[in-house]
Amino acid sequence: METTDQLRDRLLARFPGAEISVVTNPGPAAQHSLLLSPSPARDIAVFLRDDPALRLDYCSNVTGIDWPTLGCLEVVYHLYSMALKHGPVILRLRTTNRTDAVTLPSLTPVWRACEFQEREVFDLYGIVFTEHPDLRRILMWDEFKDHPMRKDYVEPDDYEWEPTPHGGVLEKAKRHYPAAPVAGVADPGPASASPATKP
Amino acid sequence: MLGSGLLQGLAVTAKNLVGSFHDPARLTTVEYPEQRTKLPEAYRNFPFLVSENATDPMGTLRCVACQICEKECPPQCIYIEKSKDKKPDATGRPQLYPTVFDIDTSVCMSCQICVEVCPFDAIKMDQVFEIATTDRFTALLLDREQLAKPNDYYHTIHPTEAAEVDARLAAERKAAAEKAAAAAAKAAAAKPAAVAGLGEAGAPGSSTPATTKPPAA
Amino acid sequence: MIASGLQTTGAHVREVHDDFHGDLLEVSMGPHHPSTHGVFRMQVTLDGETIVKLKPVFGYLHRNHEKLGENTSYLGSMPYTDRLDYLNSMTNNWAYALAVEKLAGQPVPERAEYLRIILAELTRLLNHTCLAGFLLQDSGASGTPLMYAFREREKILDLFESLSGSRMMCNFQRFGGCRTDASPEWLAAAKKLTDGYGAFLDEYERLITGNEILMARTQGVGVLKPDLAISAGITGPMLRATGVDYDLRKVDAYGFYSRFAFRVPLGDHGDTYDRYMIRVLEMRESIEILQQAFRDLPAGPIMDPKAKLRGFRPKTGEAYGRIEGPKGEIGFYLISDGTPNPYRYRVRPPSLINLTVLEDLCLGHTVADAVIILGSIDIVLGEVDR
Amino acid sequence: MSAAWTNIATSAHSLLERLPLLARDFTTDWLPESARWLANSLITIATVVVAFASLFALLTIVERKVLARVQNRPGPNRVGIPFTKIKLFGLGQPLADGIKMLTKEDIVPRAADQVLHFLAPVALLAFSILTFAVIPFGRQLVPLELDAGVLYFFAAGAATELAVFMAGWASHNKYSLLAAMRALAQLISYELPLLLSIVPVVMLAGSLSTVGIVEKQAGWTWGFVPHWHVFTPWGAAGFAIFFVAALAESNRSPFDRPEAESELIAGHLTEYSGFKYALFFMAEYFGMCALCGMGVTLFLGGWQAPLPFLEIIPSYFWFAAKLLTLLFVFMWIRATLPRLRIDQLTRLAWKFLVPLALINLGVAVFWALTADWTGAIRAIRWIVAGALIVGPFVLIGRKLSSGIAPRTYRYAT
Repeated sequence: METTDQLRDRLLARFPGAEISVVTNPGPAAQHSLLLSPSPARDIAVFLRDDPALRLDYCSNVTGIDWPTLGCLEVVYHLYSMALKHGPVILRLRTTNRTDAVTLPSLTPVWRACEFQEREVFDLYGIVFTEHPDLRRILMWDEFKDHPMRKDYVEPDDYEWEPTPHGGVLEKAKRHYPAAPVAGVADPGPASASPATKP
Repeated sequence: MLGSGLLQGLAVTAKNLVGSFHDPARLTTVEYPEQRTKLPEAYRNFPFLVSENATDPMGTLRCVACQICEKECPPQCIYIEKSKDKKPDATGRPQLYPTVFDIDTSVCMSCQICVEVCPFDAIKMDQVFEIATTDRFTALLLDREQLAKPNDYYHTIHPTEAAEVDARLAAERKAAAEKAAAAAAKAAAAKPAAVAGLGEAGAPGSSTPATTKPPAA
Repeated sequence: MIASGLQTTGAHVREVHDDFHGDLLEVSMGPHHPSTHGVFRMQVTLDGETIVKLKPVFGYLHRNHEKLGENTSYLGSMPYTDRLDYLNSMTNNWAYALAVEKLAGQPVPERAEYLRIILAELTRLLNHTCLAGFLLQDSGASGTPLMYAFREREKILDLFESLSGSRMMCNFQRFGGCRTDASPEWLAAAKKLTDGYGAFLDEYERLITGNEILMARTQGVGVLKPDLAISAGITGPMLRATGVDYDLRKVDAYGFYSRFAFRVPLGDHGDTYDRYMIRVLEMRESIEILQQAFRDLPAGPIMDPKAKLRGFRPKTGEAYGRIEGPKGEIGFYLISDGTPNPYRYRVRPPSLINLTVLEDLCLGHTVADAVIILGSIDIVLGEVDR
Repeated sequence: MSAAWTNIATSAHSLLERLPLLARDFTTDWLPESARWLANSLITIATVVVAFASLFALLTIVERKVLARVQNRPGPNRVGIPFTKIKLFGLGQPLADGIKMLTKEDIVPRAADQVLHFLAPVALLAFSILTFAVIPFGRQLVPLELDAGVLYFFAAGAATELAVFMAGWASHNKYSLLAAMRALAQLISYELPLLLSIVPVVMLAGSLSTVGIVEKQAGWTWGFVPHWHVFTPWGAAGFAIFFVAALAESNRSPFDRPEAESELIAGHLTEYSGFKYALFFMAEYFGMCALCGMGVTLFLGGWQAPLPFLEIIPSYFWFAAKLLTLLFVFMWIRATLPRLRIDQLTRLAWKFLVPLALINLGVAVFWALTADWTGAIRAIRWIVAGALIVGPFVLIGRKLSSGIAPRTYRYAT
């Protein structure tokens, strides 16, 4: 199979207007990926699927990633070929920002395998996939508001007493029980029992 | 012919029905409270703290409150408070010790990671599994008195592993003792050096800062 | 052209509601239904007993496994992978370990790789045995095949317990090897089990494979076409039952699978019976692999001496590692930013993705068929919902 | 000496044989003639109900034990005599179950039809008990000697379908409704082969009376082959059809569609709890016992002993033994076979059992017409009759199972 750079050159030749760049992977795995601009992404996907030298007929994995530092949300597609048994070719699509312009073209029409996984990305990251046939929440319930996999997600304050609080839970515990549980943790004797009686 | 597959199936079940009366391989039930299988040596369920001495478990805990296990525990079910002072451990060296060592067994998933990361062989996996209780919070929160079990107990549940650990510890202590002796031989001239050496031996634990845990208010 | 993979959502719903046809019946099968394999719901629309629409609903067991993975260290995620597909913790461990080893460039000693193959194939036996039992249970066999399956599964779980300390939550693989070494006694016991497994399969097949009722129930039911299977990302025995030759043990040859001689059984019809039989045949191949592994198992260390347990910090980068789990391709996609916790920890769950085609398989069949089609897909809700 | 022994044995035997009747007469002897009839009937009814209720209790535990043993488990073995440590292989289980069922809350869904919901189990149980009236449990031991006993039996048995549908409809639950529809389709389909399979018996016995049919099956050929109907070609085929149809009629595996727990939760029983549920359960077992009893009566020689010298054992014992054997086979089948789909199930009835039953009717006619064939020609009679049954069985069976076959698989190269 051709390298990622060769593939990018070939795609650029085929889709002259498209912005395609290679994202290098510095780690030992060296699985480099192609960053596509959203608008021609579906055409490129169809090309990748049908090109006789590539035949990437199998989309294995769809991952949503939140990059607060880059100010975008990202979707990563891992493509393999079942016909030619090679891969992976990794595609990345990025939204413009993390708040309002979070629309990306759905690749479900190209690979049905994306159906549930894109729904999951929609559910957990809030990326809206256009032309997805059935874009609903999948793991969270329909009435749920936020997108829990985002890095800045703040979980609702449904604090439940925990005997051994750490980190964020400890912070929360302090808010709920101004003195008792924290003192309780510091002194195991009577106090470890005292919060239990409270809820 | 239609029905031959059904008859074959009936033959198999008949064989099992008859077999259940004479063939132990075809009646595999162990009737639990009365009958018990022998637990394999590797079986693990909930950690316990190893103490050197059964008579004074709190005084001879191997744990030096380094808090590595607390940090590494995936479900965050360990809570440790480090002591302010130092007490001599089994070898007589002054060490920190845990004033609080709680494990919330309602959260613990017996993954054994605390055991693997412990550099002092102070926490080991127990084999208890009948700990059902009607009190969800306090009864499942084990404190250090409940967690401490003597080394002999460790030997009874994991004999092979315990023997290895003892051998290793003995070797380490011997090496440390030799080092200390060598240092003592050199001593008179440079007394402060020996003290520094001791401090170094206890270092991996005591120097690990409790970064994850905000100080209790 | 573009929409080749798209044939979902309600195209089959009949709009006629005259006196003769009557109304459609909407039934919510699950989340508390005896044969949805956990808390899973199928919103079914029925015309009589024929399914005209089916929407899977999941998430009842959702615990945001991936967020947990981002908030704990690399090692800390290992016990959580046990709880994804709780039948196959050994292969989940391996897939995760493989992904992390790819990410960190961590080599694995030879003995550990062999041990992993032994455990993975035992897991495959375990999973397929369970599936055969569950499938027959779903088709109404009063528990007998299930109990025979569990009798054998228990023996494998005993092996896992005496090696890893826990029956199902093994938490056995480590980055750069395995946690404990297998003793000669353990290997002898495992070999004994493997030797006897063929006889169990023979008995099981006598009980059920030639059974006319089972054949009538499963043949021609839930036919999956190969092109839809490929497009929908179906993997594992379910894919191979449609006749597509794609087994990661051959394609990626991860571990030392290239050193083993085994065959990949393929089905021609893609129906429920093929899905069941492919698994039975795969078990027989697994026995072959196990025999070779016991024969060739080398001596040596089981952990790479340079592997780090504490303070494991892979360099910045990313890796997607996948193996052929018993249910299909189980993959882990990890992004490292050089900290002790992964920046992104993604599981590719074969159970969830294999469910993509559930509606396509069930349309036009009856409720009774939907149950065994679901059974033949082989899902574990711990993995579907994560 | 031996004559004396025979005498004693005979008198002991006849005493044992008549023991149930003697006991009854002894109890009611003091009553005036007019009241005695009523008292006798009441005693009979009470005996039958008590006997089968305890058989039901026994069957629940035995079935669970058999299933368990087939599945390599010991089965329920904890409950014995209360407040002691005696476990009696778990024989106390039915008692514990009964107490549990009685003390459980009886939940009626708010949307359910209250009257029908209550009536369904009662009706089902009543109809099931009615069917016991005409079964001869032993020599002269028949609760009600009707000339058209067989007709009565199947008429009463068919009414249970109504009750099952009632339950499904009244529960106002989708699963129950589906189950009710399934139950109707299934029971009506299997009513036909069930009836057709017994027509030859009625035809050759020349009687609709159950007692008469049993008496026709008395005697032995060559002193050891009983004249039971099942030992004739048409009888064997008829028994097989009867047996399959009886499995379906009593909703037993592999025909337990209406309550297919893996699809319809518990079918028409989904919304029943407590004692109503127990009544359904009881009625199902009663129906099963009644059908098995009828099968024994029609095909297996009723209370007749299998061999002449075994007649020393009383007739009701033989009836019980045969009944229990059939019930055991029911359990064995349940432990082995998966369930058919509803369309396959009705197809099996209409396209397989009904044609075979009709052909069997022809065979029975042939058998009746050739009753006077003797000597070597009798062998021809057997061969022709046998071929007339096996041939269509194979042919129709092949047609029915066309398209399903074990497969061979290829391997990737």
